Amino acid sequence: MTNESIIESLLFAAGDEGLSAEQMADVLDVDVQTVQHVIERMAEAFLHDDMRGVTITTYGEEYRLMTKKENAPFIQALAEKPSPKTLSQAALETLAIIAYNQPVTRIEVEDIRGVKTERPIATLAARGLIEEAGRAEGAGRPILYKTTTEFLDAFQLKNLDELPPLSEGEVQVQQEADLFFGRFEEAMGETTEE
Amino acid sequence: MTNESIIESLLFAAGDEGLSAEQMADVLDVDVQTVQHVIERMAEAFLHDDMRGVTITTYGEEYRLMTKKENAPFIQALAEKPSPKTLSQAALETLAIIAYNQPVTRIEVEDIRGVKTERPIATLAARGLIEEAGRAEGAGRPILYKTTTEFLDAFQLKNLDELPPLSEGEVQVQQEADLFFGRFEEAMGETTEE
Amino acid sequence: MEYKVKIDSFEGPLDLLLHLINKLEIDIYDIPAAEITNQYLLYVNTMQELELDIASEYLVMAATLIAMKSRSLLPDHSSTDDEYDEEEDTGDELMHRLIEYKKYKEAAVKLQELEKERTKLFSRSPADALFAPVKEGPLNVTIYDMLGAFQKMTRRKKLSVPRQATVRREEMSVEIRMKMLMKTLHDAKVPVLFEDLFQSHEREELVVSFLAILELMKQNEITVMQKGSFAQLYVVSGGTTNDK
Repeated sequence: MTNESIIESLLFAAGDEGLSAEQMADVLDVDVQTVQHVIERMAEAFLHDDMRGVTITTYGEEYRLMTKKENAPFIQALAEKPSPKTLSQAALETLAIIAYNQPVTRIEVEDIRGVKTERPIATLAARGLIEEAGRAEGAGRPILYKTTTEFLDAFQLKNLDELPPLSEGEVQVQQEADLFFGRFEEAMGETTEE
Repeated sequence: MTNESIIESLLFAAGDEGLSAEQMADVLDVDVQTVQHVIERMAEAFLHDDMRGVTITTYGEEYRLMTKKENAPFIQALAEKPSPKTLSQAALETLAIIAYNQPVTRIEVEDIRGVKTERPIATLAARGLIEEAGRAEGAGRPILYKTTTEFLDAFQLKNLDELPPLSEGEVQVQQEADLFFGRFEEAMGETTEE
Repeated sequence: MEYKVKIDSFEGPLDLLLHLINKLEIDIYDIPAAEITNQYLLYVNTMQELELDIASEYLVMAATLIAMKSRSLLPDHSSTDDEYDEEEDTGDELMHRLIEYKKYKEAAVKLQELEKERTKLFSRSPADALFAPVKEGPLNVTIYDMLGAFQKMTRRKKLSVPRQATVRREEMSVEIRMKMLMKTLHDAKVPVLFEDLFQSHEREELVVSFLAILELMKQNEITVMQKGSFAQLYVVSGGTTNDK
């Protein structure tokens, strides 16, 4: 793959947080100047290619992919169209994080999601699925969120203990036993077949 | 701006939520076929352009921008967390049986596997890969299971028709014969047993 | 150290039978009752000896096989038609179950490949501003939608940590365990009983020691000897062939 292709992949997957030239140089195994040079060329090319909808911007030390300014009205239009889904992916993710970690602050949710979460939280609160649960200790005393009884109703849960466990822990243990036996059998096979 | 540019912007903003051709057609004020046609051309071009790091993929009804497979090692090198745990053999077998026979009850799955299947079903449900699909007729009215849209996403399938075909040939012929004789015997059985 | 862990587990009696059919190169359409029953029982006995929890399904299948085998051993002096049919039916039914199960087992392998391929594709979070919520009307979502969204999120990558060698604990322990085993075997100078190489009966220790032994065998550092099926296993340092 070309450096351009890899850099585009990295910047795309990194999302809104962006990446520094150092981080990219590290994985590409080239020096920082090379990365900077390639990115400058890419940014220029993206900007002038009217088939492309994204450009590369610099924000502090970080490079980020961003949609082109000119296309903002279309994104705005999309944002204003009611989604066919009653809850967006972003809202559902946020709800899951709150449900499994409550009480939890917005910052903590954003830390897990890696993106701003103001709107999803507002949506969930507006639909009565989450509510404030006091304030956390520490700087700024941020608001804590928890799920509501309506949340339980909406998902047909008697209580929070009925949330399905997320880990596959038990399965893992089973596999170890299987692994042991599998290896044993293999070893037996090898010795007897010789 | 070109349709290509706007579509790239929209898909970029939508991230892994993805967008349907209808949603994009709505914003672009063109018909759905036009959008589909443009996207097909874009996907093809992205795939073959070795300067590009992303492609357009389809699952369910949704189009999404995704990084190219070949660049995965570079992204993983910068990732904070390892990839989520893959499914156990038991879970995969259970999922296969559900996927090809949906909607299906746990008992039916257990009949095919020859072992208890409660735990794999719980795991699959917790992963959002299967969901309840009402209840079967008959004694106890057991829960029916089917796969979800997340299942399509997790296995990169456009739709259920894209499931890899079950092994055919000899087995298929055999089954057809079995089916025939099975029905025949059943019919006979019904008359003699009564 | 690269050690690929191959999970070669049995997913129940049908899976075990398929494994045996494969290993013994038996035609699935013509299963010899006696041979398959003997082999099957051998495995189930081993599982019992290893004190692994044997699911009742394995024992039910054992009983079915034994019944099948004993019927097949009966002298065939034109038994009544009824008995003959019964024998055929058990064998046939088992064959059909195996064929049916095999189909899905193969499909599971294909799904696993797709799952693996999928882990190589990444997207990004949807922009915060997108998707206007529908404020009215019923909330048409289920808990599965929420779990699905959560899974989708876990597939995204948060990129930041510079590359660093992450050594997983168990890999480390296998390596250390290999060194320890070599020392034990070297010091002993005589073959050591296989079981004596396991210091504790902690599941993790058993697995790690076992992997270490297998790795040493693979590297031809040790030899495992056995006089016959299910006789005691002895381990000695040094490979089977000394090329060096």
